Amino acid sequence: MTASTDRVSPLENWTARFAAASATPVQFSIREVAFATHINLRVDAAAFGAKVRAVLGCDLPVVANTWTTGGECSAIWLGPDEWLVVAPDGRNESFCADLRTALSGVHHAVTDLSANRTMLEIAGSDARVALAKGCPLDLHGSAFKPPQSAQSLLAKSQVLLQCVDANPVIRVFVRNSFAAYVAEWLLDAAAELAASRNLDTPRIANRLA
Amino acid sequence: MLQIDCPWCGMREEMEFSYGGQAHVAYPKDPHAVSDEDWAQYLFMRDNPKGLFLERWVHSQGCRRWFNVERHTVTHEITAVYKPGEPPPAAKP
Amino acid sequence: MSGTAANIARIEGAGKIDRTRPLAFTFNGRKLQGYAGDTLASALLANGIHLVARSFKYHRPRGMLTAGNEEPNALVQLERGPYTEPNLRATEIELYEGLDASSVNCFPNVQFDLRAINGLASSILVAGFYNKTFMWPKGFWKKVYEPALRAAAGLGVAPDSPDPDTYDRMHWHCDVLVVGAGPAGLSASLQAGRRGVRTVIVEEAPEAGGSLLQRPATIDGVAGTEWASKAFAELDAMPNVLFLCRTSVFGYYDHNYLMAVEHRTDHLGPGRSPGVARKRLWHFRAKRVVLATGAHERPIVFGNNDLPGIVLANAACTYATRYGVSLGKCGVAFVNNDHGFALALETQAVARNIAMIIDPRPDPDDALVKRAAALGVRVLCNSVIATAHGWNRVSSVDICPTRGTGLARLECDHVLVSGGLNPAVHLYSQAPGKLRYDANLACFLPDQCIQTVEVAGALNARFSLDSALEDGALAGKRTLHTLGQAVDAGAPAEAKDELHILPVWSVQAQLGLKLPGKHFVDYQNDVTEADILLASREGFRSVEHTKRYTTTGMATDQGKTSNVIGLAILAASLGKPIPEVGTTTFRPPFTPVTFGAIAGRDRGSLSDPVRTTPMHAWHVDNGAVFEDVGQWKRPWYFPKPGEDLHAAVARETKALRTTAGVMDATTLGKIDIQGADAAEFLNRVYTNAWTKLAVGSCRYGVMCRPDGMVMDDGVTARLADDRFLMTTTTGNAARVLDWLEEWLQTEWPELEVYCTTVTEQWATTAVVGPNARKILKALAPDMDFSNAAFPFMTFREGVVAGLAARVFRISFNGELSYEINVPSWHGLALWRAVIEAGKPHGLTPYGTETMHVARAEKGYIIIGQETDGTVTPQDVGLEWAVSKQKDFIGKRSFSRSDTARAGRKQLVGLLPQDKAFVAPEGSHLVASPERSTFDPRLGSPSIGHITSSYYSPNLESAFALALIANGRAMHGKTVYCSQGSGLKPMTVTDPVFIDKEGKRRDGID
Amino acid sequence: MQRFSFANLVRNSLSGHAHWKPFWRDAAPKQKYDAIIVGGGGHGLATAYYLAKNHGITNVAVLEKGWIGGGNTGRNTTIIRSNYLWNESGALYEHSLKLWEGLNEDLNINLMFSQRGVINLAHNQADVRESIRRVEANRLNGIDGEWLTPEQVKEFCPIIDISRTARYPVLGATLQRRGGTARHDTVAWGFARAADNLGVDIIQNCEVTGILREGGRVTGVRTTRGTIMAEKIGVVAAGHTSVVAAMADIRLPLQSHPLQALVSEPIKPIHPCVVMSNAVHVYLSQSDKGELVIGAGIDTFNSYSQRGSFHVIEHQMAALIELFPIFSRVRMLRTWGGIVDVCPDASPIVSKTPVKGLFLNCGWGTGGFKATPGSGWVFAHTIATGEPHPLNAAFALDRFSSGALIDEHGAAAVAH
Repeated sequence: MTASTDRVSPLENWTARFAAASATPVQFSIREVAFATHINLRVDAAAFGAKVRAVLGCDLPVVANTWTTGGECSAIWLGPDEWLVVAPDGRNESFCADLRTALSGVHHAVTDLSANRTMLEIAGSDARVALAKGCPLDLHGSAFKPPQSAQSLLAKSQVLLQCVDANPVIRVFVRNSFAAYVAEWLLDAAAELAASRNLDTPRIANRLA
Repeated sequence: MLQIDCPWCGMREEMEFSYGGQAHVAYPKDPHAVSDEDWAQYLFMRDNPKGLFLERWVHSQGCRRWFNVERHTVTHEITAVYKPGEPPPAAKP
Repeated sequence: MSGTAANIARIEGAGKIDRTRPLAFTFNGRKLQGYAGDTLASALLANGIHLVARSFKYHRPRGMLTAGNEEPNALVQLERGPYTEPNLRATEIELYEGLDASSVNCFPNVQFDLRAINGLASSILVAGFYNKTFMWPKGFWKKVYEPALRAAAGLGVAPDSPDPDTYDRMHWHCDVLVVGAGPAGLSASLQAGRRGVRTVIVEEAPEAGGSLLQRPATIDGVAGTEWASKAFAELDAMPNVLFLCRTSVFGYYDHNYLMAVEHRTDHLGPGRSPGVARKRLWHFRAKRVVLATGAHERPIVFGNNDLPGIVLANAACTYATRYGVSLGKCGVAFVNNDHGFALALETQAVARNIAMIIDPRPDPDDALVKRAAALGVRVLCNSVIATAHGWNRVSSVDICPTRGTGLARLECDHVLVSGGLNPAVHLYSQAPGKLRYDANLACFLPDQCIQTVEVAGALNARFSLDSALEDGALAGKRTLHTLGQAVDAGAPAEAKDELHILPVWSVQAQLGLKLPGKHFVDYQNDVTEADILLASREGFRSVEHTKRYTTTGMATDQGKTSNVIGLAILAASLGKPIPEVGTTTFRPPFTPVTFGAIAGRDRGSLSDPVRTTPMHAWHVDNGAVFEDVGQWKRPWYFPKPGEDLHAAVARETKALRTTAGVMDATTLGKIDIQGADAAEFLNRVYTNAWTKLAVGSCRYGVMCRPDGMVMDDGVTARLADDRFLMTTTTGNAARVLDWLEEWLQTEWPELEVYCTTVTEQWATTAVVGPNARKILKALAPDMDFSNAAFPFMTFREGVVAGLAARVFRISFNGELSYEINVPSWHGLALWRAVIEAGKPHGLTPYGTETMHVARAEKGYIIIGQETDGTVTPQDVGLEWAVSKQKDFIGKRSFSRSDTARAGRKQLVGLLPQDKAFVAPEGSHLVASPERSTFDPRLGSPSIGHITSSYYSPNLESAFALALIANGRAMHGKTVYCSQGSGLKPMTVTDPVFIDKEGKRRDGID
Repeated sequence: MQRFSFANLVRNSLSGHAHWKPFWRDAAPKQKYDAIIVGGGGHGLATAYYLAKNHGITNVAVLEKGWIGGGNTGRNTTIIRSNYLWNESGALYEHSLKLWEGLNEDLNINLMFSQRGVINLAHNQADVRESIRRVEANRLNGIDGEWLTPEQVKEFCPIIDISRTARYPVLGATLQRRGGTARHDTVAWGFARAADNLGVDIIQNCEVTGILREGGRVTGVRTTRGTIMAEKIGVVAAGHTSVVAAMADIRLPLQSHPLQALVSEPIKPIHPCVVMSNAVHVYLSQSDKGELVIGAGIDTFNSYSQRGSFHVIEHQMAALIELFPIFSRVRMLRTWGGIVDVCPDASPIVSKTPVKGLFLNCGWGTGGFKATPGSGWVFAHTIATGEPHPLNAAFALDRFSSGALIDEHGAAAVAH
């Protein structure tokens, strides 16, 4: 007996709603980026960052709440000895194995979390305002821009935000079981902003840009 | 809502943190060597000052690190933030 | 009736309303007309309507006292049906087409209110009267008195259906937050905005300007209103500035966190802005705050000072200059300060209806007296208004000299009053800032604050325009300076403005006479001067006591016009200066905020996340009934058509023991624990030993809190020498991870251990029952499932249904059981494959209820059900899992006298003598029928309670688990379930009901 | 004591109420008392009253740092019930509830004690189990209690949303019909008036700054109004108890937290009872004035400031609107905060201390108001006799060493 090897992402059924909400992408767009490789890495970067770099082709950022990119990977700071390595789909097993080998004998933890979370990418002039409706971070363009990232709350869900473009393009990492809640929440926020376009949305979005 | 300066992540809103009560409550070196009364001191008895208080917080929605805070329990002013293992700020006059 | 003709009180050419845009509205069923730019209050007054409300206790006729947020009287019920909203102030409602309002708290109508009969009993209904009566006969309180009191309670009515509107929330960070866009606030904002710092300006009114909108002024050679609109335009164009109008800052919290509510669509009318959130709650985190909240004028207490037509001078001026409304043909003003005097003259300049200014001072400002003469207003110094007369509106006042005697009656149809100014210190006080009393100005002013806040304008006692503008600019500069901007902070504040006030709080007290009429301090709550004096007489001499005894300041206006007067009257009665009596503390909200706005978007499906597993869609499609476990939705049972819970669970349980069952176990917490010291770490957090566990094997573990009570349990597998996978209960997943991190980071930083949550990385499908091996074999032909190759409490990695999987042979039900873990994106596919593979083998999906039954048959505990934070591992029969050798968290607590005592409540099994009797979980047990009810001497007869209780088709009997005192010594004895009306005998047994030898878990090879 | 009655009210109205006497004398401290009560809240005043009434000890001073009833007595949601889980708690709170039922007559003042019924909602299976466990425990402790189905909940309180699709569906509730509310301030004033009438000195604006000891026993207190001697001192200072106890070098298992509550604007009566929901942290009643009285949660951190954080209120409101959708357009009028002293087991301490003559009554956490008369009753006994009353014997300080805690947190709502 074999199962379908097609993977199902947490927001598989949301594509149409995302497309509808992204009708005017200059204002707002939203999509799920599913199945990327996510590896949680715990290690002393000051001592062993070079070993990691040798595997990933990417430095581990040592500045809190930032991310770096290199080779196929991005590495997002999660804590003083913790990073999320994001790479293209399918690289999880090899990177995990290579990291473990490279770090053998060193206190470390490599954990494949590729199926633990999904990622929503939102963009457009309303994106920051939409997040500001439920996220207590300072999301102003001068305060949250590449290469910044932050772990925080979005409404009642823990999230990891990564600002990948100042324009902005912001990635929202969310655990599978919270994904539908966060998606619903973001669509609701964006719809309100769209409905308020003649009232105040552009003015407020402009003040957060 | 307090604003707390996580020693790793910087200024964040209180809603990202969880409270951990009094700081520097040491686990007895040998719990089985202390009396029931002293064990109760470790388990339950806590300072509860009206004024400066050394307390623990964890940045539970952020970097998940524990740290210590010196905070005034009337004004809520935070006068120091420091990492575990670091000494508390000298007693203020 | 034409609108214009109906606006009998409009002053030709005056006001800033838009006369080209008439608006129809309804008040108490009457169709009326106003104009764009009106408030409901100004439109009513324009139509000659002064009587708009009734007071709370005596139902006295009331009209507008003010023109702003401090209004105590003019409360209305706005709109009808789901859009209705109680207790709104007519002075704050912007008029819109079709507005429909009515008076609250009157019957049958506001002109003739039957409850005004309360006024006749007013000599009895004094402050605190209800504490002194309604006690006899005793039974009457519940049946007669309280229902009668409640029948009279309340003002407006709540809607009777859910709110059709939506609400929004916004978090906003800024360098400078300026509250109030009057002259001082604008002036401060221009400083900040032009410097490029991130600035927010919040203004309650629909437009900027504050007092400039209602008082004639010239700034920089242009009219005040023009200056304000230019300032607004300049600020609003700056990308670093957010200018919010129709927004009230209502709370000033720690670390410069301020809350504001923006009224976004109220002025458009209900239902006219689909999709737009009606209100938005702003959460501001500001580096610096400038408060320029202005000042409220306050009344003077004299006889019948609550009659409609008696208004504050500032309000009269506002109605005339801003709305072009005249309050009558013949007005008198009663003022005790230059500010009020000037307002009366400004009103006269527009409305031409002020006959006389009555002033208790001997020497009002010369220039003002001359202006009065020029405007044709008589000035009567050394005089006061003693009493007003009238029915539903003031018709005359008695005037008397401040010294000597003699009353003169003066006909009039409205009265302007100014008793001085109360700077709006509310937000400052909330910060919390200390206040000080300024005897010269007769008001409380900001003094010291622990937060970084500046005050400016009238709040800072800069009452005149020039001085407010200067003060605002200085506050702006000081703020910029503290932000590190290269700005000269300016000279320290100079002397404050003068009001030349002669404090007159109460005319009666001032004259030392008893005057006729009622003398109101708090209008809405009908608190009179006599009430405050009574409170003082009865010993309520702290200001807080007086407030609580009389209810002064506790109405919906929150005492904006009454607090200081009440305080002054109390102080006078005690013969103390005002500062010695103190002031009450102001608390949020500054202005009432709807619950809906506070709840914001946390409504319906967004009120709390609903967490689901990758297999959820299948469960829904297959008719699962769900239960809430924390935020998770878990299948509770899978009923077939016609089945209830009982029938479905009987079927599912039977299948699990005779063929096979399948359950979604994804929600269990999973923590990946890595590092050289991982085994040592587990030794410390679990009660049993972990060092010798072989790689590839699993072990059940219990963890305790330091006080020795069970906290969580689960199976942990050793993935490698230095790597474990811990499982936790669903509800405790986050808590256990936090717990591990806490000990690692704060107590044992020397341990080389890292913990990572992998709960949602894996989807878990449990295949359970005698046929489980057959199903697994079908799914994973390459794996060896024999007992020898894959024994109980081990795990194997392999390919299951073509998917890479990790299979655990563990059991929470006593049957042969495999838990298949695959990456969650394969969870649904695997689940479907398992269902397919199980079809020939009677595989039955089951939910949490069947899981509960099956584990209870085996005496396995559930954390939170058999345990409640007061239970040790020994209490629930887990001493086998408690190490005698090593130390672990909680071990020390076991030797305390109560924890070590014999006879604690212990886990037992129970079999009812009536096999059909399923005792409700939570039922209590008693030892004998003779001692089954409460005895005052002996106390409760309970010896324990039932923690779990089910019907078991396998036992063909109901059964239960219970915690009872000294339970392990009671096996074989009969106890009685005390349930509802009867006592049901039950036999105490071992808690393991099925397969005590544990043979079933190996299945048939 | 001037009697309060309708007849007397009418009689006094004829003289414009000119002849009412103060509820209590504004006493100046004497040099020495038989007993000193530190803390002029409801519990302290009740203690003084029962010391005088039950034990004949009338040479008593109540020392209050501010104004009486100004702490948690005047800052709670006025809920009264006795449906606690454990026998020890049930007995103590039920004793208190019985006292409430006769307190108007006893104190000759109308406390507006309104037995409108208290329902505690159950939102999931674990809640249901715990609710039944509690109701049955209550019944066997002689305390009234009922289990209501969702439909019965709706009948008892028609404005609750009981639809199964609600985020927090109502699966049933416990009901204690004898529970209800009372007018909080009047409770302090009523006890003060009655205690004063028996000779107790109520001394306001008198802050205790030190506890005098000699040879392991108390001899008096230092205050902002001078030194006052007494060989028995009862500390009933709620959130400030740790601070006072520290003056006698006693460390307590207490943490002080801000607890908030709020009222709405008055609306016409619509809500007939008291509704509590532990799972979503909401409790709601409607006062005789028409205000909805709503309890919010505590801030997690230690604080002595009588103000809380707004996100706590936001959380409450969201839950409240889910349960009572029709209140969305009603407006929050006033919020306030108290300082609650929370014990690790959520039960109070009414106890002797290692210092002879020094007694403690604290740790009532978020639930002290309902206990006011019962707490005063047993504490007066403890002070008068030097030994606990049977009802408070289990609430001694030594339970933290023995492990015999009385855990009233309710079972942790977790499951597999």
